Parts: sequence; structure tokens; C-alpha cells
Amino acid sequence: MNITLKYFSWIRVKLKKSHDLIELNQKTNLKDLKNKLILKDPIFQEIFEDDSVKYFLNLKEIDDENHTLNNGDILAFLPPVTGG
Amino acid sequence: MNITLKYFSWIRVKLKKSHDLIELNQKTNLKDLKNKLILKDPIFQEIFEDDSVKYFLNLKEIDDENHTLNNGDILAFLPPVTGG
Amino acid sequence: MIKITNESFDLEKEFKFVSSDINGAYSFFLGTVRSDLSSLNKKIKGIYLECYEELALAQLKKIRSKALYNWKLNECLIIHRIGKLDLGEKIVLVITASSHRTNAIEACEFVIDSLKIDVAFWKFHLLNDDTKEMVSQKNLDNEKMLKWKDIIN
Amino acid sequence: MIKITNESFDLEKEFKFVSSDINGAYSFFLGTVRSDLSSLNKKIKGIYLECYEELALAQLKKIRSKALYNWKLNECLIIHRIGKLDLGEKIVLVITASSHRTNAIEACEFVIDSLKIDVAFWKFHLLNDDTKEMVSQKNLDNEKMLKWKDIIN
Repeated sequence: MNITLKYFSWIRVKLKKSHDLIELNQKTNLKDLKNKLILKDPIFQEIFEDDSVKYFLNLKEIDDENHTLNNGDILAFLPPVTGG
Repeated sequence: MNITLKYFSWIRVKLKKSHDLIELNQKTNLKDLKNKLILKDPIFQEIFEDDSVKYFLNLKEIDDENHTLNNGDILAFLPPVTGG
Repeated sequence: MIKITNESFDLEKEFKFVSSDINGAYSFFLGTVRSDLSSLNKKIKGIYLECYEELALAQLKKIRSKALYNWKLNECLIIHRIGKLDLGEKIVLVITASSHRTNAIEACEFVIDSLKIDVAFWKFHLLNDDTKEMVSQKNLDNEKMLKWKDIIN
Repeated sequence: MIKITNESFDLEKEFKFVSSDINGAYSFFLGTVRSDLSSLNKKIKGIYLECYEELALAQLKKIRSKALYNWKLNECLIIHRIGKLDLGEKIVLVITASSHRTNAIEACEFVIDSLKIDVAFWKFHLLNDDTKEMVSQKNLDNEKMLKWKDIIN
């Protein structure tokens, strides 16, 4: 199945891209995905260690690492916002 | 000496005029003036009995009835304001 | 800037007067003629605003100075209309300009709260039967003003 | 109305969108690009605003609904710019419309306070040496938001 990752602010700058389309096995959860990403690029380690980063799955905040992902999901990585 | 009286809001409406120029003796104070006005027109009784009315002498609020008036003074009668 | 006028005004133009790169935050209060008068069952077709202009200007100047000083504003603009106004027309505009939003917002509220109880304007409703009716001062406005007493100098 | 746009806007025109005879009170908050950055000794020449548009729209919609409901507003408009902005340019506009000024003013402050910490926008300073620098979230903004927790539903 395919998942879209969206990167914002310093995460986008650090990764030098705004999104990724990645292929995962069925029943992958958020924790599995994080581990997979760290193996792919160690920059993700830094991102996941930053408590201020929030994760939004299909526009809803998610903090349960055991949440199972579905085909077509959009997972966004959000540093603290600074609009206004 | 001459004093200008300025009337606003319901006082202006009640007196059917916005101002008066009156001649007073030297050393007339605010209390004397009030008594003189009541004699001239009993409507002033009602005005002076209304605690919400403020008096401004030359743009400064005045509440001392013994204050002596001077030639050229402008005394304004102000009901509670309702701007904004 | 303080202005008492019988002409309407354009918000974008008035903003330009106070606008500067040193400000990051502007708070506006705009009061207009409201048709829905909860306290009355009467219909109005507009208002009439009376003013003791020399006094009102002096009072507004004092309020403006207090706002500038107490909230370290860079600018503060106050415009108040006089004369006959139709439903929906602009009555009063306050703009405060500051580096910081909380200062701009608080100062703007202080100015309009002060104006409501301390400046020589009087409002009349123009009724549909062509009579005028004096608007009374609201107790709420006086009570609300008390909250500023401890804050400002 | 909620709008995320890379174009500037005219205050008078935006006011006309929310204007109605049923309102007597409008509160505006306008945020602009400020040159004076107290925390930095660097000069900036503008800002860049990044946005997760689908999410930001949903978040703004939620904030707007809360404001309308909790302060019984008749209208609430929110516009936020994205992209590259020069010094002095408008970033964000909130207009709240109500019969009563205290409701309009409080609700407007709630909207801008919420927007600062809860909506998917990110600001970068564009420095004079052509580099970008990320703007950090202010603790003060988070602390200020706490005051609304007891007030709103």
C-alpha cells in the first residue's frame, strides 16, 4: 500500500523535500513506519526525538504509535506553528 | 460681565436652544448663577436637581458651587454622554 | 490622529495613515448604526450625533495620550462622526498600532470604553415617525470602565 | 469567510463582506510584517509564509465556529497570506461582527490567539544576505492561550 508523507518548516528544509510517497506492507503501524524511515535516513531520528513535532494523519492529530496505517493515508510532520 | 451658557442633549431640547449669553454682576459664583437661572425659567430647577448633569467651565469639569465666574467664561451643561 | 467629522471614512485609507514597518499589530474597533435595538420595540431609521466639539477633542486627546503611554503604542487614531447617520453607517473608528498584539488589542478596548463614558457626544435615535429619541447611557459601560482604573496611569 | 491567499487585501472591501445593519460593533486584528525584531540584531527584508493549506483551512474553520458560538457573533472573517511578503505587508486579518462591542473584541482576540498556536502556518525571516531563518514559536503565545480554556466550549 502507498502512504504520502508531508514535511513542513525545518523538517522540509532539513530533508530538502516537501513530500514523499512510500510503499508499505499491509498492517504497518506508525511505529513501524518511523523505524523504517530512520533506517532510510538518519535525519528522521532527530525529527522523532523532537517532542514538539506533531503528526497529523488525514488532517487529524495522531499520537498513538500503534495506529495502523491504510492505503492512501496522508501523514504530515508538523513543527510548532508560527503563523499570524 | 458676560458669560456664555452651552446646552446639550435633553437640556438643549428642553430649553429649545443651544446657548445663551447672559450678563452677570462681577463676583457672581456658580450658585448665584444657578439661582438666577431658576428665577428666569423654572426648567432650570429640573436640570440642577439632576445629579447626572455635569458642568464644564472653559472645558474643565467644575463641581464647586462657590467658584467665582469671570467675564468671557463658557459654562456648558452636559447630560451623561452616549457617543461611540 | 483625532478627527471629528460629518463625513464617512474608508478603512484602508485610515489604516495607511497609521501604518508603518515598525508595527506588527493593529487593533481596530469600528462602531456602526445598528437597526436591531433589543431594548426597544420601535424601528429606527438612523441616528443623530450631537457633540461639544472643543471639549470632545480635548477629551479624546487625553484618552489617546493615556493609551499611547500605558500600552507603549506607536500610533493611535480616533475618528468620530457627527450629524445624521443612516442604518449601517460608520460612527466611530479606533486604530491602535504596536509591535505587540496584546498591547494593541487592550489599548483599543480602553479607548472605546473611555470614549463611551467620557467624551462629549450624545446620540439620538431617529424614529420612523420622524421623531427623535434620546439614547440613555448604559450602566454596563460605566461598570466596564472600572476595570481600567487599576491598569492605567 | 475564511481565505488563505498569496494576494494582499483591502480593509474597506473585506469589511463590506461582513457588514450588516444588525451589527453595531466590529473588531479587527491586522498583523503585518514588522522590521523591528527585538530578539535579533539582524535586519530582515521580509518574510516567507509556508502553509499546510487543507489542514489550516480545517483548523481555521474550527476556530471560527468556536468564536461564532461562544461570543454569539453575527460574522467572523479570517484571511491569512502565504508566500513571500515584504516589510509592512499585511499577513493576517480577523474581523468579528456583533451587536455588542465586548463580544466582538473578545472573540477577535480569541481568534488571533488561537491562530498563533493552532493553525498550520510557518514563518521564515528573509534576511538581507538572502538566507532564510525559521521563526520560533513564542512561549508567551502558548501561555496566553491558556486563559481561553476556561471561557470557551
